[in-house]
Amino acid sequence: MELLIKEIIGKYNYWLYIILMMIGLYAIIAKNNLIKKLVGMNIFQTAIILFYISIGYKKGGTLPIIEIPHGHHTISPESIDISKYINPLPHVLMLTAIVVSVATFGVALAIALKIYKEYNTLEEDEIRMRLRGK
Amino acid sequence: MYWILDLMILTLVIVCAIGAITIKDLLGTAILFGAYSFMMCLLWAIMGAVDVAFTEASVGAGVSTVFFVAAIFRTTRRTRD
Amino acid sequence: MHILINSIVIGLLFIGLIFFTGGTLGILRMPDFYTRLHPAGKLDTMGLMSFVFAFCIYNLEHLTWDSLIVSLKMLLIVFFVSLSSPTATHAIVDAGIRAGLKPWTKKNKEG
Amino acid sequence: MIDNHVFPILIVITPLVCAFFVMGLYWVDKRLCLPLTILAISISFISSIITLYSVLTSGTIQYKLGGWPPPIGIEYRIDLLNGVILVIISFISLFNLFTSFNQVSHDFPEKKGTFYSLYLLFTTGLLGVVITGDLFNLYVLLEITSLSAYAQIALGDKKRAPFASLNYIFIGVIGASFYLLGVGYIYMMTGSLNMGDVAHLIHNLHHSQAIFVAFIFCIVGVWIKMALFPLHIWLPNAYTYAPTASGRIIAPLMTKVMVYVMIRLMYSVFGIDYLFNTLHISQSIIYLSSAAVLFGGIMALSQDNLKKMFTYIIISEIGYMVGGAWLGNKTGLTGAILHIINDVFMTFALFLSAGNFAWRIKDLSIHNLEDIFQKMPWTSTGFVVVALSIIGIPPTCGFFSKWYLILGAIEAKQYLFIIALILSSLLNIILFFRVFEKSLFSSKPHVMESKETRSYNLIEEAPANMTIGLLVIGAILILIGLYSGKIVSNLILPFIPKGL
Amino acid sequence: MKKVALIVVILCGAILIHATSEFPKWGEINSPASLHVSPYYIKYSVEQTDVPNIVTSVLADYRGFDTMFETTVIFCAGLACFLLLRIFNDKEEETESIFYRHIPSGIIIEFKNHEVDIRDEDFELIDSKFVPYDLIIKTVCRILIPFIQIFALYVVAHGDFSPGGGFQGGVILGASIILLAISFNLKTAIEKISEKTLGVLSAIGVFIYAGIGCLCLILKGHFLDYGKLAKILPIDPVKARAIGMLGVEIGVAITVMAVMIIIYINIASQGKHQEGL
Amino acid sequence: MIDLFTYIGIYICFLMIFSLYRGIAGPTVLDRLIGVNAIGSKTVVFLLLIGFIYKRIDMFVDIALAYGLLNFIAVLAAARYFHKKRGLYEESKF
Amino acid sequence: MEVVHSIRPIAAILVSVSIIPILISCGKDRPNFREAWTFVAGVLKFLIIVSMVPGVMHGVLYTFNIVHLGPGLDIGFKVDGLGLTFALVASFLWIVTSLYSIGYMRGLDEHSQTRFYSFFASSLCSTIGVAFAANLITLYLFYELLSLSTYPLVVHHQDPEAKISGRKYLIYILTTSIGLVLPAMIICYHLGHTLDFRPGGILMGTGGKTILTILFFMFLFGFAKSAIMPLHSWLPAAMVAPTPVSALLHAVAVVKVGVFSIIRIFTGIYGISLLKSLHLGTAAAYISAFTILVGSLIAMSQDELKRRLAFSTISQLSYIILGISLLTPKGMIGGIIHIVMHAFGKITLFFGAGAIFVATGQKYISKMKGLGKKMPITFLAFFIGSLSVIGLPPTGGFYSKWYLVLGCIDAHKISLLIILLISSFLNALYFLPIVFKGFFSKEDDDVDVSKYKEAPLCCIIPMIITATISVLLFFYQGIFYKLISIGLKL
Amino acid sequence: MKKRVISFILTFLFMGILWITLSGKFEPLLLFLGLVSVIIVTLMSGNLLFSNPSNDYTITFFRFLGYLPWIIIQIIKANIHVLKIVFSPNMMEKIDPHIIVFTTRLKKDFSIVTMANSITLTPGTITVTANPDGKFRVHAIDRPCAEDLPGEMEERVAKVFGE
Repeated sequence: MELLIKEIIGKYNYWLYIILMMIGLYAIIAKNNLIKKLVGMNIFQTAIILFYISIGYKKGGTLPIIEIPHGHHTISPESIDISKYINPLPHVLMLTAIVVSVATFGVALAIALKIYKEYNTLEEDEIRMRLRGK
Repeated sequence: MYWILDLMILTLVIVCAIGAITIKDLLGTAILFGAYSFMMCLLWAIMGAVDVAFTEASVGAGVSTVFFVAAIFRTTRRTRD
Repeated sequence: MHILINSIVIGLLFIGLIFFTGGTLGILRMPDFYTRLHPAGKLDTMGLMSFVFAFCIYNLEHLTWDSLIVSLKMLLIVFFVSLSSPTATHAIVDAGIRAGLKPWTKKNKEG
Repeated sequence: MIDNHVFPILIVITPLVCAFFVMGLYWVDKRLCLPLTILAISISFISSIITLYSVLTSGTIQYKLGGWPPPIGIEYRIDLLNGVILVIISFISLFNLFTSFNQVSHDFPEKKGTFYSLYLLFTTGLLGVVITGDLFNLYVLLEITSLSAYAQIALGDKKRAPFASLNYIFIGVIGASFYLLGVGYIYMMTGSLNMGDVAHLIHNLHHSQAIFVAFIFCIVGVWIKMALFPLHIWLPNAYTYAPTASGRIIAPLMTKVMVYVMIRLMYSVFGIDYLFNTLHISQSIIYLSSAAVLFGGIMALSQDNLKKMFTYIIISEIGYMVGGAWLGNKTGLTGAILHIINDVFMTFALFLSAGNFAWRIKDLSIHNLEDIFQKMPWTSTGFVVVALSIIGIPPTCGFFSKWYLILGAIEAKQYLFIIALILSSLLNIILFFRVFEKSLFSSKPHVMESKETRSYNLIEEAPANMTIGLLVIGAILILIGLYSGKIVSNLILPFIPKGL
Repeated sequence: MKKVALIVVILCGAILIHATSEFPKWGEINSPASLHVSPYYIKYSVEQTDVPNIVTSVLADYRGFDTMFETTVIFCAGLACFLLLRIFNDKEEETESIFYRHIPSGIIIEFKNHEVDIRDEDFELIDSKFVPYDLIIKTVCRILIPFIQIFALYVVAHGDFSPGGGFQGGVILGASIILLAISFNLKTAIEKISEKTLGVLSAIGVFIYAGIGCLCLILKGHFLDYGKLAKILPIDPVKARAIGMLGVEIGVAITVMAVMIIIYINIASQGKHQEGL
Repeated sequence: MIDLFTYIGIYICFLMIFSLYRGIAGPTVLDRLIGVNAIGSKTVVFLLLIGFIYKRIDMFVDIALAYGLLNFIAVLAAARYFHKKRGLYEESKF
Repeated sequence: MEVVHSIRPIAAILVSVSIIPILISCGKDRPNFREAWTFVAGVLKFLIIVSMVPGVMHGVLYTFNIVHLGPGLDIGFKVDGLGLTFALVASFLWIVTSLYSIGYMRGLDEHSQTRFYSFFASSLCSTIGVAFAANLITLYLFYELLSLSTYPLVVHHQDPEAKISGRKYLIYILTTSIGLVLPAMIICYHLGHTLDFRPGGILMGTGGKTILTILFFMFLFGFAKSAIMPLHSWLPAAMVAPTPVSALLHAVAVVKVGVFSIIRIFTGIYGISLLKSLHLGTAAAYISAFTILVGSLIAMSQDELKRRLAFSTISQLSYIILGISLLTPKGMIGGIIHIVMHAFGKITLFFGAGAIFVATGQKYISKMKGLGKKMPITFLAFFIGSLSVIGLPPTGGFYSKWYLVLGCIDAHKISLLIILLISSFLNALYFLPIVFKGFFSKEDDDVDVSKYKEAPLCCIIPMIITATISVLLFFYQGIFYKLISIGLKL
Repeated sequence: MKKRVISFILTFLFMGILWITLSGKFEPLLLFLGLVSVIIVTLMSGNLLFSNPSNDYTITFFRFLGYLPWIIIQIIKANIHVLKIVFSPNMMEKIDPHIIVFTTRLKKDFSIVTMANSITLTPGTITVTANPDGKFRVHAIDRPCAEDLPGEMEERVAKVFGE
């Protein structure tokens, strides 16, 4: 029982991010409205970001910003306790990923605007019907 | 102890996500999506990723939602799902 | 000194909590959009203010230049929020009026 | 004198920096945009040739970005495979500029500069994806490529292109995210992002489920981006309705680069031992690629629009390459790599010819191509050469890659794949001769001058730069075919990892 | 479609959840990810780059190349939005009426003709879907915008010591202009920063980044090897790295700001730059 | 004290859930906006709380400040939507 | 054996391609110039090929390698006796046919003549390429090129019938070559690690019995140009092409290329001993015997002259295959020399048919009664051609048939001998009546024969030449005999 | 022109102070960056913060500080009022939302905005619209809240901004 709870506490984060990701994926595939799909896309991306951040987390760790003791200008590498600081690499990667997702979001919105201009609707099936009718 | 915070925010995030994709009004989606961004930001702050949280705060709260609303303003609020 | 500061902080925190609770409850209980704005717009602001004041005081426990700066920044938060929150509330209520939402009144309900 | 080690970085940096200049120049003098673009890609092309030469003479080149040693910083690792592909990408990109500048000024009279900027970014992205030795860097560059591709595609046909592009975005993002997720799993289990480093670390983790999942997601992500058969739905529309100038470069390069990424992941990250001894999925993947080959061919047969037909051919060709890479023997991989090289040129030429036709005929339905050989003889000649190459008739290059693929399949005893390859060749025959019949031999040998046909009779050869471009590529197709022995023995075989 | 989606989702979810059994526990200190490369960053960030914020040092130096392309992605998005949406001659567009307000008298004049372009001090262009002069929002935003901007610049400059940096600062800076566009109108924002400026800025920002990289190249270093900047700056290589990062962050901020505004303007006005949200 | 902050955090989480109820169930979009706005102000506090829990408040205060400033923009934009879409004939006086 | 690297093989191949740009540039406007160039190229080609005869006779092997594709994979040429025989015939007949087609095309005022001549030239190039190919891959290359360059000739008329025939032609030829030959070739490479034609074959002792047998049949049916039943029906369909095409390509170049490829497979890839040990020769012999009989029988029932000739071709081609399948020296020589004899005989027949069509517009045998009186030269030539194809002296056909019979006897295949004799009889049955009708039947009432006269001179002269050669070959076939013997290393 | 210069200088000073508050570091590099930033902001939005710098800002500022305690007390009082309403079980009886309209004599932008935001912050009332000519529409949650409007608040605001 103890073990099970430990396992759950240790892993729930990953499970929930999977659930989140699947919500996003479902929205991308199943939703009919293009903007809704876009939202699903964003959720999907953030879920992955969440996963990365979870990788980097260390229990009891502090922010990946080195605390320089008062009165010092610098700190020698030997005196830094590695396990104290959270792994910074996933953060860096995810900054990039967020930026990418924002950029994609912007472009997608622009394209959605163009679509609306052409078809006067954002529903996928209506657009398809219009295309087929032509 | 600490994980309870994390868990609760995670739950909120999931609720927000489900809400955002089920509401039958795109403006509502946009607004809830903003809330989703807040939650994500909090989650990352909890996990110590301050830079990521900062980015999400500025992007999610400041820009993304505005783009979203602007796009809806220029298109339509109507949605069937 | 320590205990005094801590008790002030804790007191402020609880006041903030009460305000927050009130705000949330108000949002849930109020009958229509305009009335909901009242608790949402200001009880929340008030709660935030008392929280931030509490944090300010707590932070100043070890008085250094850095912590002073941090406290000042927190006060800046208060300043900005007290500036932006009523404006946001106003914007929302304005939007409601323009969207054509009829305010709920007792008369409406009775008649 | 420029240090020899500058060239690897110049390949990527020159188009990137010039993209900004082009964007800036847009507001100053619009006429300078094109020359600058050409200059940028030329420098990139020359640098990539020099790099390839030094790879040939002195072996794999490593370039440490920021001066940090590999697992800490990002590195460029250029071996023969990406050296060759770099040369090809920059060449095609440069070449396309010459063949399409009038198309661009026709399509985007006011936004020419920005378009070229986007074009340069696309090229940068592709080159970067190929040259990089870092898993995450690859993702970022992939996104640059995709983003500029989305935008370029959305600029195409007014009615359909935006919708196709948006669908592409959705699916492309899923693909990229899957890849990112896979990289995340790899990072979680190994702690590194450098390909070489990961390849080392992964040795002890062969039986890990997480690595397996990482592998699956990386590969599926790449498959989505390259449009392998069940994941291809975005491709036909997106490539069909793209504007001519960008469709020409997106269609041949994007998918091929993704195939390269797959090969890189398979052989440089996960390793042969893991792929073929630990995992037992190569059989099913070969079935999948056989299905892709056949599906592409059959769908192409049912298309009326010439460009759409070509897009399905691309889908079919992807099946070739994936299958070849998964055959798990030297010959198969050789075939796959050779086919990447060939297919870049073949698809490029296909879309070039489609562009040339489209320059004169708005609707590229096959029945509109009646007697086009008379009207546009050179374009049609080029088209015939490409078609033969795709069918796989010697001495065009298509034959030789098919040769290695079938040989590899025989060695691996994958008879289904052989059958699929041969059937697809047969389908291609039907496919192209259906067009030839229309274009070469109209049913009315002497078209009468009438009101309906007058505009048709006015059709003439496409502008010289387009036509010559197509013919040059046609000649290259044959040359590559004739020199495929040299290419294989000098450029491909040295890359093939030992133990395969 | 829904069924397909459900199947796909369940399949993917099952695979992913299956793999979690092998994961190191959440927050595990000795997970492989925390043991291989990242310790190096934590240990040597301050010594090698003089930047306490490891995220910044990794972002802009150790993996600065990624970040350059990240900025390029943003640039690309701006470019794409401009290219997709911007309409220069809207002759075929429906003729919407334009409203001008005579400020002293408050009288509103409606013009059906598109060609009218009054540039008089006393007249003010009003969006066709006219929004009344909202005093409160306008005034508050007038106070807030300079504060937001200085805060944004602060965030850019202090990326080395605290969270934040070029990207965040740039976004906030862009948001301040967007706020201007929302609270006043789009024209005001465009007057403040014209489209041309934005285009050039978005290119200049990334160019600063790449240019610093190329400068290192010219100084016989590797690309983005900021340490080589010490040759031209009167400081030691470690400090030079910090300076290089700062320069890079400024470049990022400029691009991000410009692009955010470009995207907003184009989306909100559908590329016409007439009226916005 | 840190424990207290954690408990307060959990409590605020609950409050957020309730606010979110308004956000999701709210009959009109503006109700949702109110709910989300309420979450926003709680988020600022929450960020500061996390800062204290991490004992690195100097790092978190910037985020909270940025958050407070930018949340306003989003709300304003959403409100602006209604200003614009139904703005032309509602108000007679200028 | 002396191996000489020489540019002559490639020159012989390229000479006809190199005039294509000239042809196109001459275009419609200068037909005389265009046709003169065709003629010049033909003569040049023939001369180049002839120049190699003495060398080959003295055991020289002319080779030329273009590119190296991989281990055991080259594109290269080799001129041996067999190839030279075939090339001699094809190139000589090209000259003759060029002459003929000038008359034919002008006589009928056909459209797109430039295209016609261009593709004609490229077909010849491919044919010679096949003849000189040093290995299977080169052979395959030119085989495919031939298919493609004859396609425009087949659909030359551009009417629905031509298009359908064209499709049929392509489907048969390309499907079999890509579907059967290509994999077979790759398997062959997989087994033998080379594709060079070597005396004695390359497959000895490599694969199992089953795989080799399957491979053999893949090759046999894969080269569908040889029109072995059941893959024959493209040939009658392809007869919609203009007669020069039918004549040269479908009596000489295309079909003989198919047969020649099979000969190469027999001699260069498998080797006689391997075939003998696997008993594949017998199987092939019976398949071809079946084709001979059925082809002849069908030919009898055809009323359209060109179709009858086509079915006759089908059956005659199988003679060749039968001959080499016998795997005895005499049989093989008989088979291969039949390429020559049949070529001259059949081309004469086609020229005759074409001449009749040009002069009268008549395609059907039943309508040809009495034409012989108006066109005596044509019908005389036709008669000589018939004799040659039937195998009666004094024509070359007799010689090849004679060797085939001897081969059958050597191989102790009496049943095949009987089939040969029966089929000769059938040949006589379906050819002689045409001549008979032409000369001796009374013309039908509804056909006014009197207005017809001989075809133009350009049509007549080639016919006379080929008919004469058919006769001459009866007396002077020694050179071919020697070439073939050298080629087969007998 | 003079107005602009004054407004620029004022903005510059304000921003400088703000930068020091935010940064809190006195390293030369950061101070230099601060100077640059402040100049940029001043150039970019110098005309926003003080658009009409005719008044004596210092005095207004101090008067505003004097206004603050009063308004804070008001806010707290009123907040408690709303809190009571929200927590009371029979809330629906207690509230009586309605809209009131009144005109003030305030004319300046800043004073009107201060007034409007004060109204909004003091619970029970939300400014719906505030026009430049001083006309207010206020939504009030119950009767007692709205009764004393504009009342004392107007006086005080007017005093602060010298009207």
